Formats: sequence, structure tokens, C-alpha cells
Amino acid sequence: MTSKFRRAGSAVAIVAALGLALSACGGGSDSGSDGEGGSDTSSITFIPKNLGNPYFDASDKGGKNAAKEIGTKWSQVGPTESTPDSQVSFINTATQQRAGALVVSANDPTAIGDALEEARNAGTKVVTMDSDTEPQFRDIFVSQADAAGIAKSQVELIAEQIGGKGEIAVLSAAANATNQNEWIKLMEEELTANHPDIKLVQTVYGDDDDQKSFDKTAGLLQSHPNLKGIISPTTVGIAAAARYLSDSQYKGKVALTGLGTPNQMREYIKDGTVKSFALWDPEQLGYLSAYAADALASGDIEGKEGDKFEAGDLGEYTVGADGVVVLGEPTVFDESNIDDFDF
Amino acid sequence: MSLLAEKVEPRTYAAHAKPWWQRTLMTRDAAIIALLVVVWTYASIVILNFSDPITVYFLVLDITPILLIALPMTLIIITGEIDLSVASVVGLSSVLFGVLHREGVPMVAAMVLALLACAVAGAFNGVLVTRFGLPSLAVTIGTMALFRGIAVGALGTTAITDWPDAWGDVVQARIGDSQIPLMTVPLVVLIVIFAVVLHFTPFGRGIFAAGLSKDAARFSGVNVDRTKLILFTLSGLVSGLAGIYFTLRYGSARGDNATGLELQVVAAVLLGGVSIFGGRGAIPGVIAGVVLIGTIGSALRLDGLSANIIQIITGVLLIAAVIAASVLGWTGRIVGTYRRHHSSEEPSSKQSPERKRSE
Amino acid sequence: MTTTLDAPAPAAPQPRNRAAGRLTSLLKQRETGIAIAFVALLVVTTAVNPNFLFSTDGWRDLTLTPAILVCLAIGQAMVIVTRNVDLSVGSTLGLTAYLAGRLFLDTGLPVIVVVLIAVAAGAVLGLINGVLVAFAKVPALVITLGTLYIYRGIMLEWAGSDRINASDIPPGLLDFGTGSFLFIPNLAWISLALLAAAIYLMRSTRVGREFYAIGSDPAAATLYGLRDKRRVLQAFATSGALAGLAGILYVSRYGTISSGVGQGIELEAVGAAVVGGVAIFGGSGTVLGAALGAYLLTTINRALPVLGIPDFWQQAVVGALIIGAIVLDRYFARRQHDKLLAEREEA
Amino acid sequence: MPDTPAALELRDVAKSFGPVRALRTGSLRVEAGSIHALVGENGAGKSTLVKIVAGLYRRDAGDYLLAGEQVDFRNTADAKQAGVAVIYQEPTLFPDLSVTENIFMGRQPTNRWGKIDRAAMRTEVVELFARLGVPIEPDRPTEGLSIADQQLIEIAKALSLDAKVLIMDEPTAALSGNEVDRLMTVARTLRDQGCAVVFISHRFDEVFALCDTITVMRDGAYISTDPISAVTEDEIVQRLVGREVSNLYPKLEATVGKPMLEVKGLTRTGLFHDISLTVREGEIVGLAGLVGAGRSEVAQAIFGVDPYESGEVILDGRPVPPGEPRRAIEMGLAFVPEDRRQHGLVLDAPISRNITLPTSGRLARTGLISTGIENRSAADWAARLEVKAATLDTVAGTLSGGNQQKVVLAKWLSTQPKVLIIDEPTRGIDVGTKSEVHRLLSTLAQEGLAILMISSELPEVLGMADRVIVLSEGHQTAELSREEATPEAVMRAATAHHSTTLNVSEAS
Repeated sequence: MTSKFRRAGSAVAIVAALGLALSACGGGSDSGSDGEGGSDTSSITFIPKNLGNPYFDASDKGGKNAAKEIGTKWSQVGPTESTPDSQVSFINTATQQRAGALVVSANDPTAIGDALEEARNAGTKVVTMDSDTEPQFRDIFVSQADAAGIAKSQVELIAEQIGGKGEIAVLSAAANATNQNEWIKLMEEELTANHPDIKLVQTVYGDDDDQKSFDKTAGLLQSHPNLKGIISPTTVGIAAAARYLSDSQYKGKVALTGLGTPNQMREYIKDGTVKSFALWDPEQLGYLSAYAADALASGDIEGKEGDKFEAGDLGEYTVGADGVVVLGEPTVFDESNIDDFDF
Repeated sequence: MSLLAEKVEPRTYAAHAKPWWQRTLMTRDAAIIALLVVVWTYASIVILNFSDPITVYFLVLDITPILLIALPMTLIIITGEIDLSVASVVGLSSVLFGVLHREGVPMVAAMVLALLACAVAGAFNGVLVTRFGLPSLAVTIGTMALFRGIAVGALGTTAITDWPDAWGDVVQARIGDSQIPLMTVPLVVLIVIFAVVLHFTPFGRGIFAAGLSKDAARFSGVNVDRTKLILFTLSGLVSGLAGIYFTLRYGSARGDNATGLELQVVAAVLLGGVSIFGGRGAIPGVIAGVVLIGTIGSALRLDGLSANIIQIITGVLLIAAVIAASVLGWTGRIVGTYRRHHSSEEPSSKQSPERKRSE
Repeated sequence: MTTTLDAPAPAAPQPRNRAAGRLTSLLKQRETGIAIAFVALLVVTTAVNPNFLFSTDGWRDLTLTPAILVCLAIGQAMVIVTRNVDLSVGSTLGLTAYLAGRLFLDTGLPVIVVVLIAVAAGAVLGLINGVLVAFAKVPALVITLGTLYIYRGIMLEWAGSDRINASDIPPGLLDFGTGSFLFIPNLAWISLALLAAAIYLMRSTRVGREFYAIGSDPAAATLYGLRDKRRVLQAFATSGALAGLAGILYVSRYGTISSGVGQGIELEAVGAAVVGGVAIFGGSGTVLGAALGAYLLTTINRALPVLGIPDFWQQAVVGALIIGAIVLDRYFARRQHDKLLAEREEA
Repeated sequence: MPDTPAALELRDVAKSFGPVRALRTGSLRVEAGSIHALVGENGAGKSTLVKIVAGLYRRDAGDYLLAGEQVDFRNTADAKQAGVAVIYQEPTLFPDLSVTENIFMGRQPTNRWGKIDRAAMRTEVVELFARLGVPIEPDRPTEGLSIADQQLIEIAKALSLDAKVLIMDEPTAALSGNEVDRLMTVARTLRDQGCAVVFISHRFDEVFALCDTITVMRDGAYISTDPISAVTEDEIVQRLVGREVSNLYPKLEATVGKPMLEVKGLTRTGLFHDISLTVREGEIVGLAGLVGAGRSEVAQAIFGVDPYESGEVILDGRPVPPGEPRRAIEMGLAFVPEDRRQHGLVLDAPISRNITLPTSGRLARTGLISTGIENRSAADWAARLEVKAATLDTVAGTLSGGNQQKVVLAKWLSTQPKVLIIDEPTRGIDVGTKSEVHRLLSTLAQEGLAILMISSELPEVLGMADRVIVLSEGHQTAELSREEATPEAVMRAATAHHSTTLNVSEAS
């Protein structure tokens, strides 16, 4: 069996060489983790729900700008799919790197909790933004706007567009997304309380996947011939829904609103598919989160109610109950102002 | 003594053609273990924070589900079949466990019931493959969608997240003050059990024989169908276990837990030297394959590289591993031919290309 | 041939009633079964909600939505017929779609050139699969599982978090993707044209018949002197090219290219082929069956919510359908086998 | 040398695989319009030679001439193009494709758009089948056809090629009497039409009945070529083996004891009906019949790898459960199957694993088994059977046919059986090992083993068996004592008809 001998020997050599080559190429690219070993109190790691999402691209941009102003190291890593288990690996990695602070947009309120606890035990400060975990897992939650405010504004936008009555539906992101579910719940309450003639007939989930959201929109319109409006409180969803509507028979007949970025929606505002939608500025959200993270990491604040910190251009913020920091009210975009924004 | 009369002098045989160290070190398993050592050493030296003991802790927790499922998967692939439904069974287990828990079933009972259901799901694959004689690839692509669909359908939009902390803590506990997770203990026990069953029992001998030649195994008294049925059931059971682990570790029962895990498991098993044609493979190599993929991922993430590069490397490693065998086999054929045809009449010890249809 | 043989008197092949025979064989065919299932689904769903079929959008979605999967299923069927499988089509689709998007964004190339480049790129990616499968003699399942990771990884790494929006795509292409001709969407026309070409290729050319031969018995193919390596390469390249085209169709229909484009669609393509009667171990099945399988799967996805079944159950239904299809196939194959044996005993 | 070039001529063709010289001096000269026998033991190089002619292998040295022209084929398509057709022992057809497609695969008539002309194909096939007298539906798939029908399709394929050289590699191995007759008729017709036919067979009766010339090969080398009328069977055998063969059937006297294996009324529809037989201690019972008579099927049903519908099997007074080979082995039944490479051995596994596979449960006393335990057991049994191999981890597939058979025997004798069923004990092994196997069977019987031996070789059955049971078309047609068992008696019983549906074309 000399051949087997030879074969195995060469296999060792080749595979080992391959491994070396791979790890060498890995070692070659350093993105902000070199420097002194051990704890790195002055670094901030952003972990969005997933990469390739324009919303988080904007918030990352804000975070990066803030880090530059503060003079700390900044990096962004994340999974390609927005699932909690893939996020955990990246949280763990940040723990290993002894990052000073983590800014996470949670894919699940509890699933990533243990990993965050592990990180905090290792001395890393944890800020959640956009989508929160349960309060005990993080130091501060930077909220884009308070949930009730968002829900109310969404309902008002749609009510105005459909004339206060008729069937509406919601196109959400993942079925487990904390913030989405909370908004939907609050929207329902708002509808019952103030708009009894509007009926929410169905909530569908596009998983922040473009094609899925697109197809779900088609499904909604078919299953509910009397549908008057759609609320899609997620940037991927609203864009996909707008694109579907824009060249369907429903264009202009079925109203659409929700949360979207101006760059995505500009076209549909201009062609009349969408009248208005809302969003806070995600760039500001990232910017504020980075400042909050830095304030925690440098020990300026502890995340208790009443703690105050400076957030660069945005001015001073106060930590509210449960460690929540609220960015502010969302901006409503329509034909009149959309060209003033670029994100 | 000789049965063939007349001659008296009995023949003697060396047990092996090569000394023990060659048989141990010059194998695919040894190669993959060596590669693991090289990568680990390299990463420890070059990559910041990799040598930190906490790396081991996270690594073990991360690879546990893959490792668990890789064990029965190894056995199944050695018999020449494949089970692509494992990750969906993980999801199914997670959801069942969650729903039962939500309905107030005690934790242990919920766990046992979920595991039983997963064993049944595995047996369902097994029955379709053995009784109906269907190709396992097609069957498990179907059940992959079916089981995942049931899991997602049963729980719909919700995730069940109200788990008693104590259970999650057990899953994530460390042994004493070390950075070695407590999970390592049952994991090692399972690995040992699978290794012994595969390599040191008559059942294991049957598994290899069935993979190399289904007919010859059957004609030698190996109950090939029953063996496969047992393995598929086992695969369901262990995947169910992985689902319980998943649920407790993340404190969240979701229908889409572990989506895509099946490909990672298959990649790790094949990387670990198991032949997709069946009949060859060993547990140590598979463990090394799983750990290797985990280590590369961990090291690259620490180095700030994205998940994308890790995907590319997994793919390249997988292809390189299978091609290395066949390319080297090709170059080694000239040498091999001598051995092979030394005493044989026909230049065709090549296997007749097996007809993969069961009629 | 001028020879004659004085062999025993021939019992000449009985010319049966061919028309009747054709009808029964048509009814027995898998394609007919799938088509009937498809029509039944349409009828039931439309009865529940007439909009499903009888509205502009209902009709459009019915014909448009399956177009992309049909493309992939045709390629997949060709590969499976040669006793291989291509799991990388989803990643190929993603990579070519992004490539096309980048070309639109970064270069001013005319649409048709970009389309050709994307198709060619898909063919090259398919060819890589084919070369690895044919020459390294490694099962296609393993190779394409590897390239599934690699192609997807390359796309993600290249794209980073860049996303291509509808505004980056030439409006002409987008209009084409959503437009229709003679009440049938353009994309559906494309997929139907491809289907017709593929049917012709598989039924009536040597290349197609040799695909079947190679999948039916690779050893016999060698003895026949068929160029099996070349054929396997061709099958994979075609599958890749079709995935590339599917990438373009995706761009023209959805306008947005994000990181997840085409993820998991490879299994739908395999599922469509299997449901459509393509045997997973090669040698039998038709591209028409695979295309009908694609129509059935996509339409089920859309029909379930209309029928009041939460769309979470879609996957379960698809899975049950795949299992049902292969069990049924085996049942019919056994019956056919027994029948042939019985005929032999009689003879 | 005659003036006209031969249709096919090979001169000193050599082919090596690595250092192994499969063919050293392959020479063959076949005239057009003749049937030429090519004989040799397994391993003599016939198959290599055929594969070179067919274009499957390329020769290393020597000349290959077709009608006087040097040729060098890169693949089988080239050879076909040049008019060389080969019919292999096992037909190689595409089971999923129609009969017509199989005949034309790779060279279908096409129009200028590349469209296959199906109508033309079908017309030609109908015509071919009419001439061959084949009642096969051209549009049906080849799956499910009998070997004989498949062989006819191969012949039709060769005819449609307008082959000038037709090589038939053991075409009759799996055919029944009628089918052999039909095949020979076809071969003669082809000869009369000027085709050069090469006929490879181990059956001398066929060779002498059919062929005009005979070439003998041994150890990869050419030995002799003679007109068939100039040689006798004994001379040919001597040349084949290279030495005098004596005492091929060393039958020893054994005491016959109590019944060990009793089979009562075993039936499986379509394959065998109401088979009853008894094998006693120390007795060798021969199970004779033509190929396809159902002998192997009966044996496999007794052993439990195949099912049966009714009847029972009793071993040493205890019933053997159906469909459980493992139980049968435990009870003392051993079965050496006919197809060694497919059923007898795990070709890719080492000798030791092969020998210990059926006994691994017994060897694992603590429930565990190790290579050491296996090797000890395997070494013992390999030595008793004198398996020629250097080490126990030699892969079984690399052994010669004879040595493989010894490994199979070692494997089954290691189970310490009470009853041994052996199907074609000496198929495909050289003459030397053949007599060793026969001596072994005699010795085992003398030691009290009950042996049921299936064989297609009449001399083997007559030489070894104490009693002969004959099957025909699945029915038991005779049970003959050693004295009664003459070749004529056995053949008469083997060709006896049981059902009226099968008495076709006796005239041919």
C-alpha cells in the first residue's frame, strides 16, 4: 500500500500549505484590532442585525463619524442573515477582543442575552440600538423614537391617506423582531382607540428580504381585494412594497406608508406611489449610540436613570427609565422635503 | 493446519503491510488533525486574543450542534446515504420543546417528548429510504422542507423565550474556574460512544461493509436495511438533542433555528475524511474537521474578517479536501497499479460503476 | 444493408392502436399529472378568491412569479438527468445579478451587453463546477456544495454592504421586467422560449439524448464511446448560464440586489425538478416536467394564504409534495417493472 | 501469409498497466467470412485484447490491422466507425432509454438542424428486428428485458453498424439452450455474409460446434492457431493450462449421516415452485440445471437473502426463519454465492475484515471487536485455505479470482457451518485452484459437512455430487443418484418442459 502512504503524505503537505495560505491571507488584513493586547477600552464595535442593509449602513456611518470625533477605534462586523445565532458569534468575538463597548441591534430580545452577559462580564459595555434586548442584558438602549410615538405617527399617516376608514395590512420584517412586534401591538391599540373604522386585516412577514417582501405584498393584495392601505415599518419592506405597487393596478389606489430611507423611496414619492412615510435619521441614531457607548466605556456614566452625557452635535442626552435614551421624534418625508435628505 | 491436504507447512501472514506509525500518521485523519494543529498554532501566535482561554469556551459552545449532528451523519455517510434534513429536525425539536414548555409540560418531560418526536422524524426518513428503496438524497431534501415547514408552521410568528434561567445556565456553565464549558463532558461521552460503536463493534463493521458493498454485506448476514433505519433514527434523535441545546443556549425556541446547518455539517464531515461514496471515514477525523472549520471561523472573526470570507474558505477547504484525495489518487495510481495487479489476472480492480438504482 | 438473415420466423412487433396508445401514455406521464394538479390548484384557489386568476395582477403574478424558478429548474433538470446535481445555482444567480448591477452602476454598457456578460459569467461558474465534477471525479453534490459557499462568499465579499437599488438599474430593463406582451409578461415569454428550446435540445438532439444516456448508465456511456466528460461540462455550463440569465431576470423584475439574492433557491430548483419527475439518479425525466414542477411550487406558495392556510405552512406543503412525488414515482416504477417482468414471462 | 489481408489482424500486441503486463504477445488473425474461437483461462489476456480491438484501451506495442490497414483507435466510437462491433458478456444498455435509442445512441441520424430523425431510426430497427426474428417492441425501454433479449439488441446494434468485425465476448454465459441456438444461427448468418466473427467462450461444445478456427492464449501470450478440425478438446485443454491436468474431481468416500438441511415445498412465484430437497451429513448434493432454471434463486431463498412465499427450511431439526441471513448463519448455514465480486466479497475491504464479517458478532466476546481479534481469526482461516497474500490488510479486490474464492471459503468455514451451500464453486478460477477447491469440498464432506453444490459445469456436478437434483424452469424435474446421473439423464431433466407456454422454436 505504498500509494496510500504517498497519498496521505502529500495530502498532509497540500492541505497544510492550503491552511497556511488561508490563515496568512487572514492575517494580512487587519481591520482595527491590532495594537496592544488585552483589554481595549477605547474601541467600539457595531453589530447590526445584518450586513447589506441600507438602514444599518446609515447608522454605521453615524457611528463611524462619532468615533472619529471622539478619537476612538471603531469597527463594524455582523452576520449576513439576520438571525440571533449568527449574531452571537460576533458578540462572542467582540468579547474575546475585549472591545470597550458593543453597539448591537438585537435580532432577538433574549436569544443573544447570554452572549451579551458574557461580554459584560468581560468588561465590555453594551448598548443596544434600534431593536432592544430585555433590559437586564444591556447597559443602555438608544431608541430611535419612543415606540408609542412611532406607532401613532404610522397610524396617523395611513389614516390620513385612506380617509380614516377601510382595511389595512402590515408588512413587517422578521416575525421575532422586537421593535416591529411592539410597534404593531401599539398600532393595534391606537387603531382601536382612535380609528375604529380602520381594520387591520393581516400582518405578513417579509423577513427584511427583498424578494420575500415583494411577493408578500403581492399576496396581500390578492387575498384582500378591499385593502386600502399597507403599513410597512421596515425599510426593506416599504421599498419592496412600493416597487410592487408602482407598476401594478393598485398604484395610487392602495396607500403605502411606513419607515423607509429617503434614497430608497425618492422614486416612489416622485411617481406618486407613496405620499408620505416616516423615519428618524439612522445616521443620527448610530451617532448617538456611539457617543453613549463611549460614555459608558470611559466610565462617564453607568447607564442609570438620570445620567447625562454629551453627544457631539446632537447635544446633551439624559438616560431615561430602564436605561433608555430616546433620539427624538421621527421625520415625515413627502414630496416637499424628500430632496433635502441623502441617506 | 491446512484444509487443502497434502501440504503441511501452514502459511503465515503479517497483519499489516506497514508499521503502526505509518498506519496511524499517514491517513486523512492524521492530515486533518495536523492541519488543525497548524492552524491553531498559527492563529495563537498571529491573531490577537486568540490564545485567550475564552476562545475555547466560545468555540466549544459554537461548534456543539455541528459536532453533535456530525456524529450520526458520519455513520450515515459511511453507509453510503446522506441526511440533509438534520437542521430542520433541529428546528422541529426546538419548536416542539418550546410549545410543550409553553403549555406547561415540565422541562424534562418536554425534552423527552421532543426528542421522541425527532427520533420518529428520523425513522420516517429511514423507512422511506429502506422500505421504499428511495434515494436518501431526494428523501431528505423533501423532509428538509417538510420538517422545517412543520416547525415554522407550528410556531408561526412567535419565538418562545421564557425559559427558566437555570437551564440556560447549565448549558453555558463552565467546569470549575476553567474556560471549558460543562457541555464538553456529555459531548466527549457521546463522541466516545460513537467512536466505539463505529470502530469497535460488529454493528460498526456492518456499517462499513454496507457502505462498501451493500450486497456483499447482506450476503454476509449484515441487516443493511435495519442498520440504516437505526442510523436515520439516531440521526433524528441526535439532531433533536442539538435542537434542545440550541433552544437552551439561546433561550429561544424558533422555527428557523439552525437554518442551513445541514450544509455545514456535511462540509465538516467530508472535510474530516469521510468518503461521500461510503465505506470510508473515521470519527477522529470528523471531530478534527468540525473543530477546524470552527477554529478558522473563530480566528478570522477575531481578525476582523467578515462571515463572507469564512464561507469562501469553508467551500475551498471542502473542495480541496475531496479533490486532494482524487488528484493524489490519480497520481498514485501508477504506483498503486503495481500492488493491485501484482497477483491479479485482470487490469480491472476498478469497481464496476455501481448502478445506483435499486431495481 | 443488403443482408438478410434466415432466423426463426419473426413475430413482428404488434402495431398496436397507436392513437389510443398515445392517449394512455400521455395520461400516464408525469407531466400530465403535474399539469392536472396545477390546474386543480388554480381552480380551487380561484373559486375561493376570483382575484387569484381573474384580475390583471392575479394573472400577471401567476405567469410572472415562476419565470425565474423555471429557468433554474430547466438547468437543474439537465444536470440531474446526467446523474449530477447543481446546488450552486442560487449563489450563481446572486453573483451574476450583482455583477450585472455593478456593470450598470459602474459602466455605461448597453443592457444587452450586460445581459450577455452575465449569462457568460454564469456559464463560466457552471463550467467550473463541471470541470471539477468531470475531471476530479468527485460527486457533484460535494463540489457544488463547496461552490455554493464560494460563489456566495465572493458575492458577499464583493458587495460588502453595498446594495443596488432600482434607481441604479436602467429603466429600460426594469420596464422590460415588469412589462408584458400579448397579456403575458415578458419574463414569462423568456422562460417559455427557453423551455421550448430546452425541450427541443433534450428530445431531439444528440446532445440531449446523450445527457440521458450518461445519466442512465455511465459505464455503458463509456463503452458506447460517448464523450461523457464533454457532456457533463455542457450540462453544468448550461445550468450556470441559465442561472446567470435568471440573475438578469431577477434584476429586471425586482430592481434591487441585496446580499440574500437567490439564497436557498437551489433547493427549490431541485425540488421543482424532483416533483416534476426528474429522477435524482439520472437518466429519466423531462425539462417540461421540471418547469411544471416550478410552476406548481411557486403557485402553491401564492395560493396557500388565499386558501386560508397561514403562509408559514408553505414549506411543509412543498416538502410533503416532494416526498409524495418520489414515493409515487417509485410506486409506478415498481408497477412498470412488474408489468415488464410479467410480459417477459408471457412471451 | 495469404495475399488477401485478414479482416482483423493483431501482431504481438502488448499492454501493461503500470508494471503489470496484462498482454505480452497478443496475436490474432481472423479472415472475413469465418468464425474464429478465442480461448484461454481467466487472466490469459483475452479481455484486454478485446478491449484494445474495441478501442477502449490503447496498445503499448504491436500492430493492429483492419483489412490490412494499421489503425489506432482513441475511443470506442472510432472503432465502431471502422466497423468493429463488440458484444460483451454482460450487455451494456441504457435502461431508461428505448430499444431504438440504445441501438443508435451516439450516431443517431440527424437532419441539418441537428434534429434526430426518429422515424428513420424506428424504420431501420423494425427492419433489423424482422430480419433477426426478434419480437421486441422498439419503443419500449430496455429496462426489464431478459439478458438474452438484451444480447439480441447488442447484435442488432452490431448489424446496424454494418460491422465487418464482430467480437462476441462470452455471449452465451447467461443464455439458455434455445437462446444459444438462436445466437449461433445469427453468428453463422453473419459469417456467410462475409463478416469476421470472433467468438470467445469457455464452453468447448459450442466452440467446436460453431467455429472454423481456434486461437489459444495463455498468460497474456499467443499460443497457437489451428483449424478447428485439426485439434481435439484434450489438446486445447492442455494448451490452455500449460500442463497435464489430472484428477480434477478427487471424490472421497464419506459416511452419510442424518439429514441436516431439509427444504420443503419452497415456492416463489415466477422463479421456483415447490422445491423440496434434503442434504445429509457428509453428503454433497448437486443442484443442476440450465442458467435461469432458478437454482441460485432457491439457494438465496434458503439462506434468507431473498424472500419466498411458501414452504419451509429446516436446519438440523430446527426451522430457519425466512429473510434473516444472520439467523441462518447463527444456526449453522453458510452460503458461498455465485457472484463473488458483487455478493461474495467486500472488494474494497481487507482480507481480514472480509473473513471475519459474518463472525464479528461471535468474535466480539465483550461486545467489542478490534483489528487484533479479527486478524488472529482471519490469519488462522486464511492459512488453512492457503490464501496467497502477503498481509491480512491486502484489499480483497486486488487478489486473483482463485484467491478471492479462497477468502470467501475461509470466511464461511470460519462460521463453523453445519451446512454449506456453494453456488458455482469454481467459476472464473484457474484450473489449479479449481482442483484445490474440489479437494476441499471432498475433505469437508468427509468431515461430516452437508454440502449443497450448484454448478453449471456438468463434469463438476457429476464428478463431485453424491446425488443430483435437477431444476428446469423453476421446477424440480429429477433427483438422480450418483449412479443414475449420466450427462444424458441430467440434460434431459434440465431441458424438460413444465409449462406449455415455453415450448417455442425447437426447430432452431
